[in-house]
Amino acid sequence: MGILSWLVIVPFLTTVAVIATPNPKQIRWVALFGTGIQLILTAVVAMKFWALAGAETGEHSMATHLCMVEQFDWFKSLGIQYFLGIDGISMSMVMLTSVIIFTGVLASWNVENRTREFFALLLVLVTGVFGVFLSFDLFLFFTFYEVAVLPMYLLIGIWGTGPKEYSAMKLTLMLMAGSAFILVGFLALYHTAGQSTGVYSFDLTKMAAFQYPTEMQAWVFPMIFLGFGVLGAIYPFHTWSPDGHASAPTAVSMLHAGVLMKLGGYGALRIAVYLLPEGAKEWALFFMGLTTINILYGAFGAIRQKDLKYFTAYSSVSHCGVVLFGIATLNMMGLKGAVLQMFSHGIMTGLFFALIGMVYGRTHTRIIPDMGGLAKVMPWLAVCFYIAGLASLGLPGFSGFVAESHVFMGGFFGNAWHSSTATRTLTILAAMSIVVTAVYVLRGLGTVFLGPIPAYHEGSHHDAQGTHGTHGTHGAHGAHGAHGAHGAHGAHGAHGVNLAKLTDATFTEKLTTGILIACLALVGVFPQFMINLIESSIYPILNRLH
Amino acid sequence: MSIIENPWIIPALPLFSFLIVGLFIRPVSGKLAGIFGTLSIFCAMVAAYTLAWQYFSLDHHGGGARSALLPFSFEWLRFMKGMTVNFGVMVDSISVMMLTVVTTVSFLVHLYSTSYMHGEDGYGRYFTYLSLFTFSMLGLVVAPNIFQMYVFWELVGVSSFLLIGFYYQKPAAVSASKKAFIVTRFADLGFLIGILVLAYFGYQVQLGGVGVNAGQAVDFTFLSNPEVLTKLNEMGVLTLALILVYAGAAGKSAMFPLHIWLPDAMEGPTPVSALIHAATMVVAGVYLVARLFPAFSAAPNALEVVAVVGLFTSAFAAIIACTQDDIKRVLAFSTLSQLGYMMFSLGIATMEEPLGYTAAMFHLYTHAFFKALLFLGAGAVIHSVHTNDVWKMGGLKSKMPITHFTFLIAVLAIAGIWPLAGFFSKDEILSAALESHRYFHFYGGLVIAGLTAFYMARIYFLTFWGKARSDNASHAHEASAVILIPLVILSVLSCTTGWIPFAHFVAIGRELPHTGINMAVAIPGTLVAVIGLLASFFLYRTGDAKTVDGLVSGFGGLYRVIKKKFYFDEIYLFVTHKIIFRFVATPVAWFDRNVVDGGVNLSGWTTRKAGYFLTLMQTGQLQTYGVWFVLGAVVVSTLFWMTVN
Amino acid sequence: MLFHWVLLSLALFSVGIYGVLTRRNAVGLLISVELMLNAAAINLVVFNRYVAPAQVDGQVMAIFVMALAAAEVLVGMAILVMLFRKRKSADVTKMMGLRH
Amino acid sequence: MLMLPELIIVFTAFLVLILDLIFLKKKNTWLVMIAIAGVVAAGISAFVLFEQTGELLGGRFAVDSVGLWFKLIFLVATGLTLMMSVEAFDVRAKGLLTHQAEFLAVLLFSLSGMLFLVSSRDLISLYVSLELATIPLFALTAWSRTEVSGEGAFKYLAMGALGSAFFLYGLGLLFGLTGHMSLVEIASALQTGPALFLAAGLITAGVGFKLTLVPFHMWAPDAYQGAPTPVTAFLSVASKAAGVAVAFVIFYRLFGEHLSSWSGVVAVLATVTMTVGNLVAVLQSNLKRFMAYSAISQAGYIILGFLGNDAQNATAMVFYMLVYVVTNLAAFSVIVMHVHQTGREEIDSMKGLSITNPLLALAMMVALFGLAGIPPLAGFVGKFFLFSVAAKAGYYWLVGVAAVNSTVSLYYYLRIVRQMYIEPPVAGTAPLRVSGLPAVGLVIATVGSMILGVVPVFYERIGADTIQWLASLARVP
Amino acid sequence: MNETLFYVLAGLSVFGALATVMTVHILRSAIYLMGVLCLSASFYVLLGAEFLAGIQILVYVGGIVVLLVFAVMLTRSDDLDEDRPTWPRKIVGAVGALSFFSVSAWLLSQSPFAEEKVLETSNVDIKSIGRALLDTGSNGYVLPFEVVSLLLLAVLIAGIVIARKEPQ
Repeated sequence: MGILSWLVIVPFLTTVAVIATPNPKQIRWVALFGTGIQLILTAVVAMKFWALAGAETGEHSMATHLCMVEQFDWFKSLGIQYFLGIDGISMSMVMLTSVIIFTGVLASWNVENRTREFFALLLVLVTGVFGVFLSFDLFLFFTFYEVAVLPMYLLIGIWGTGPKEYSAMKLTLMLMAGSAFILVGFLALYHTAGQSTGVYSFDLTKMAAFQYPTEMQAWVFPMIFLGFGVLGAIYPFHTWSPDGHASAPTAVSMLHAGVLMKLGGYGALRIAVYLLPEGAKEWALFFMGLTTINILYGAFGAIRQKDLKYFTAYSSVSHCGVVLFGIATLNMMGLKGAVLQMFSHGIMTGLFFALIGMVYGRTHTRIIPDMGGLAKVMPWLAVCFYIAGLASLGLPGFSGFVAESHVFMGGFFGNAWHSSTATRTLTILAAMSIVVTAVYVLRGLGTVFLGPIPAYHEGSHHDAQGTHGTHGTHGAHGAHGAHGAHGAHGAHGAHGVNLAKLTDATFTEKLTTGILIACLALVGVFPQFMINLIESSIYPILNRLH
Repeated sequence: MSIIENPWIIPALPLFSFLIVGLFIRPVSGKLAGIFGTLSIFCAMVAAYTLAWQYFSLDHHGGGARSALLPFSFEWLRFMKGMTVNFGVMVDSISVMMLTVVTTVSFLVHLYSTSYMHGEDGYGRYFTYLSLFTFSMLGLVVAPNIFQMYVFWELVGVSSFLLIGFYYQKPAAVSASKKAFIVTRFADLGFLIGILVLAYFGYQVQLGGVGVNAGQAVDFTFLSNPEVLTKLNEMGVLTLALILVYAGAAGKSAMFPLHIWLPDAMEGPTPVSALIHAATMVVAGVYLVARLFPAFSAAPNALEVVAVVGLFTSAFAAIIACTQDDIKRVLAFSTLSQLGYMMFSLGIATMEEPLGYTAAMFHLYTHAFFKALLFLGAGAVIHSVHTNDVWKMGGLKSKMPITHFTFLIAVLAIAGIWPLAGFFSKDEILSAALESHRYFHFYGGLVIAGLTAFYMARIYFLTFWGKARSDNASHAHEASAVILIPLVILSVLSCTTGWIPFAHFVAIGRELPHTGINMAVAIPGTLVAVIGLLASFFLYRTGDAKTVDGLVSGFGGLYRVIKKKFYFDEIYLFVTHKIIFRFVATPVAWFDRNVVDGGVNLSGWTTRKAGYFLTLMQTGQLQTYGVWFVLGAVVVSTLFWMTVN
Repeated sequence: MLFHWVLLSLALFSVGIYGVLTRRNAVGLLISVELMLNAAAINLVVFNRYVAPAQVDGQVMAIFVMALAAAEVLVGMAILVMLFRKRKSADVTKMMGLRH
Repeated sequence: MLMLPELIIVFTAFLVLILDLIFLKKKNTWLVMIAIAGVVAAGISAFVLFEQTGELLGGRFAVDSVGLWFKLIFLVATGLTLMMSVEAFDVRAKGLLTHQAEFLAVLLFSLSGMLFLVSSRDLISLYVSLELATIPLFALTAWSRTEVSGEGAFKYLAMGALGSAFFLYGLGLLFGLTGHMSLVEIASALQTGPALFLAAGLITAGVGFKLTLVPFHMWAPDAYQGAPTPVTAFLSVASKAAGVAVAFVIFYRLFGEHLSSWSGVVAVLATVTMTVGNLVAVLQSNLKRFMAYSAISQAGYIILGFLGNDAQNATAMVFYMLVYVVTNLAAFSVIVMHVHQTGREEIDSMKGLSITNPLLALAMMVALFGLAGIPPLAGFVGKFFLFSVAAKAGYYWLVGVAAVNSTVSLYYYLRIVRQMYIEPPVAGTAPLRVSGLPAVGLVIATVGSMILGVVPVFYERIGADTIQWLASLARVP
Repeated sequence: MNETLFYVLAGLSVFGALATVMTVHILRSAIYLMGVLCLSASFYVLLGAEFLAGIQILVYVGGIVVLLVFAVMLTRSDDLDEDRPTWPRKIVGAVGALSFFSVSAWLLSQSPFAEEKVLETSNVDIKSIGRALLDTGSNGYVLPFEVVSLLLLAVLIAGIVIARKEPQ
């Protein structure tokens, strides 16, 4: 059993351990222990990978190949294998996932309701995510992909807030519909290569050695890209994201926006672009346009949101648009930027959702206008929130800037197959998002944390008691999103919680946010490490494009 | 350790201070934070002066620019092969000049703040921010490439944002900080696109084999290379790129029409206004244009934009400054006006007539000191009378004598009275205009100089002369020694810096003939300044509002328009809230929830409806089932037959 | 001639179909089913006679069909009797307890 | 020896009847035990037969590898159904069934019909065995002797008779076209022509009735809903598997070379079947009726195997059948417990099951996800192979339709999951009792539905057997 | 001779069948069915299957129809005296039956059946049928024979269980 298998097995074993733990109080410790091990394991793999492939970068680096491959037959007659491997792109994603799940467990420290199921599902989800990032057999990939997506339904449905069933169902169905397209694409890849060469195999590396007919690529590429795009929140298939995130509990939002949405970008890059370069060339401009809409649309959409989670969800739509935009540029900088942005957005949005959870746990509201001046009472959270916000608007020093500058550079440099006027125009349009992002981030955070704390009316206390127990009503407001149905709340005081008396972060919360911020800053300040990691693994993709 | 070989130490000190203070000291003790921050910036200042000494002692073969050194550089970001961003410290005359200015003002402001901010909530936080700002500003100044410039550009922007919004519980401060950040961010978009353009075409130029040895496509050395510039011009992109970059500069230096954030930025603590919004950060735009001056000079149209916008802003701001009552706002508009001055000075310079360049840098240098002095002085006053409104002051001359004296020096300096610093630098700008035969700019500059003298004197008289016009003003008292020391130091600097033979240190292009004071300029310059001062003296000496009422009503509507700053804030508010928010953001949000999401829900609805329709076919009638069965069999048989035939 | 025989069985079969599709009485429905099965049996015997006259396969199958028809009717009757006890009606168009 | 499984089953049926006569009063689970023992014994004997295939009765009864897989499927289905049926005869059950011995015997007779069916090598045996497999089910459907039960049974019977008549007519035409009753001889003598297509159409109708293909499916919801729940379970798996077996034998043996040219029709049937089943299932509120529509849509997936006559097609189909049987029965095990203990059949009566019976809810969820085709459960793997077969035939649009349909199906399976997991239980709901045999059945089914997809040996073995089977077909002149 | 007889009998039986499915009275319907079955027996005779004809009379007429009459008696209720389907149902039924008939007839008419091999004298007799039914060799159908017996047993058991009166 190779070390990569352990990366998949450890979360699964943790799931089993969580289920077997007799005392519900200990479950979170078990989960933390398991994810801690996973974190260490990731570090070991990273070092091993670095030792194997980090020595030199560029086209001839070892990292252009898969490392630490584990490969054996599964369904032999169909060419289905258990095939794990890792390259720079996978490595960065694995690192992201380990960090997010570890902090996710920390952020779920206070889950009291059905703890066992919660952590078990969370860990099943993560098992799937690790599996996806490490699989190089499409069948295995797809298996893990759906394992990663489905637990979301219950996680949102049981522990969510607001119209949780609706959101959970919408999210699940949209993602599954996306994976339906992916499935068709995979089978087309498998059979086209098989019928032509006589060797049927789901092995990604074998498929990559095959030149698919151009007309076949032309219809398969958009299917796979869009299929993954749904998970990457591509316009107009992004609407699961706001509702889903708004309804989900903290750790789930973190994992979902932080890691799961990355599966979309990862798949689009690793499979759609890698295997179908001609299709990519044919469709890239179209998808660049679509993702430009994503970027701006998400940003403008976020301006008008009243619920912090909707706010972040729309911002995620915008940022994930950057990922797909980067992929659609089809050049080194764009692709690298896309991977960087996946990492960066993963950490950043994880931080965002963790913080929202922390604030919500105190104020019992997520409605932005209901809050104000919280920096006074929870300075730590405010600072973290602002760091997340600044990272989100692409402030240098945080990873988002590195990623976005790559993507915009990539977009502006364009590629050999598309009109440079078009790509440049789209890039400039997309770059406009940095202003809009600044607008919504500062407006949103400003309202919540700065200014005076709204007056606390004793009167509103009583009428809020009723809704206090079931937090359902807050989310219901979220569902209305932009309509501004918050008249009732608009005035003052968040549901009878005296904002002036709230407390700052606890130790676990500080730890959670601290880890995430450290990641953001490390990559932002020393991007070269990540870049070396990723760059070599982009070459195989680029080589197939040329 | 030779500083010139390790100049990174200068920005590293405040960074160190930022991290240490921010992470460890601030939570423990605010006071210690102040002391630590001040000390570290003091060290940085010492290092900066050492560097200046060492740099300017290097051999200089006379004429034009001194050679730039790059003693420290490392690869920070590799976009791709042949497209790398290095971080480093570039040592040349203007960066050294800026280093000294920034560290000096920053140190003095730190010192000043230890007393000024005493007892404020978030004392430690304040010094954390200050350190961050200083670090960012120093990083900006030493940037050897446009990308590093952009990185630190954003960082100073965010420090500025943090400091303006320091009093975060004050809604006005919050919205001012937001406004400052967003407006400059908007300008930075242009900057960013400009960088993209330069990077892309620079890369193409390098692929074409030109300027391969001049560094990376984003390096300033590359962008100063004449061959490269010619090539870029041939591609027809240089002007466009530079105008885009200038947009960024204009945002940071608050050029019209992006000036609106600066007056509002005065909501921050006054020392911050002195440091960021007067002496250092706002001149970053000027600095950027100066940095790229070789490129600009290759694109005369872009330079012309700089010149025109600069002059217009200068005049525009000066006119508004005459009507404002908030002392800090007047200073802010005055800053605007002076920045415009520097900009147009750069704009009228060329490689052949480079006096404007030197003059702009000179004015930047001197302005930093006397404007910081003005702000700090104003701060001392405000600290004492707890108001910004000049009409609520008055009679402070006797109560705050040292403050009064230093403030007077600063007013005279900015008005351009010999032998104070402002006189020399302003004189140089005007003579540059004259020598370049830019008479419009010359006369414009003269008028602005007069206006400057007028409004500066106006606030001076209203603040210090006449009788106290409020309770606080009558109980005002002199500030503490820690506050006064920086004032005194700055007033000394305001007096002396004019005498520096600036062209010896900072120059570009053709060697300048050593010129003394150009009497053709000095005389009219001094004349308008005196006229301005006198006019002010007659109008505001008593601080009696009635004296000016007549004048004000004489101007009537025009006065109101000016006082309202030409309604620019309102226009912006209209555009952002009423147009962008209402007609873009709201519809987008609506569209998303109703059309796009509606589409998703529609598909669900359709599914259910189709299901419902199909359910109806399951009538429960056995014989209906039978009919389906029989027809099904018939159809399937037919289909079998049809597919084969 | 063979085709005519086939047409005959087909006609009887189709009439049976008509009966199944229209009779309201459940017993009538079973009767129609018997018609259909009988038609199919005729078909078998016809083919036996015309296609494979040397064998008895078709006839044997016809015999089995009779036995199966009997079994079907038996079960049908049992169910009907049980059902009739519950609802006092053997009208298939009134069997509407299960639908949609 | 070759007929051992069948003989054991028939013997067991008689044994149960006789024992019932002897120990008239003491009916208890041991009667079921005997039946199960018989099924297990038959299973073992069938398993042993894998090594020795051959013919009996002059080729009228043949044992081959693929047939044995079908037999195993029937045996597994029956065994699991028997285990869960205990619940319905428990005196505490709501909707108590009586006459356990007769029930078991009739069920076993039906099973023996299915087993004979697979080994039949002539039209007569095939038809008679099919009827033996089907007619007892009409009776079993009416076993609870309630009004709905009777109504369901009668509709089932009427449609069954119609289907049987059509099937018979189709077989008659085959006989007429060739003059032979033996499948092998028919296969070699059969020539294409319009009558052949008519025969194929009529046979499709007859088989479609068993398989619940649209539009021959309409009896299914009513019969499923009316039948006693264990019988519903049996109908949804064993009866369907019998349909697959018949279709498999006829289409692969007789129409093998036509299958690829008829793939268009199969594609249409599959599309219509899965779509109708899924869309209607969305709106159901009765658990059993819901499972009926779910089963209908599953049939749509299963017949994707008829898009061609490759070994892969057959393998995918047989494998999916196996997977479907265990998965569906896992779901039904829980449903049977629920229905017979609470007496309620509505979907929302499962509210809060995850609180009251976490393990049952988990098993149910696994089963439902398996049916929806969620990896890594066997249901996914099976479906994936079927989709792959469709893709291989070039029907990418069909794969798309099928995959989207899976998404729709996920929607309604999640509705149940939602009731179990998200909705809180009604206050005072007592947990379900989990007694021995049903629990064993549930565990077997659930574990089966998980490992079948992960452990490749089943698929590979079926694959090897199918290849061998198809090769043996080709060898016959 | 035979052909004429065939057409007469065929016409009669189709007519009888129509009467069976269309008559209003269910008992009459059973009687008509008996007629049709008897006519079928005559067809068997025409086809040289006398034994089968005998079985037909015995099993079908003697057994099944009687069973059906029983069923009619047992399920006699007032509302069933008149069995009048609604017009839409009749039309739909007719469409179904006719479309089946026409499509099938057309397809069959297009199809050349295996060559007709009518033997003058049928060598099929009772013995050979009996042998076929019980032969265990390749020409025998002992297996379906046994299967049918199982089926009848199962049906009997089940019928008794279902149809018997419930203990009150």
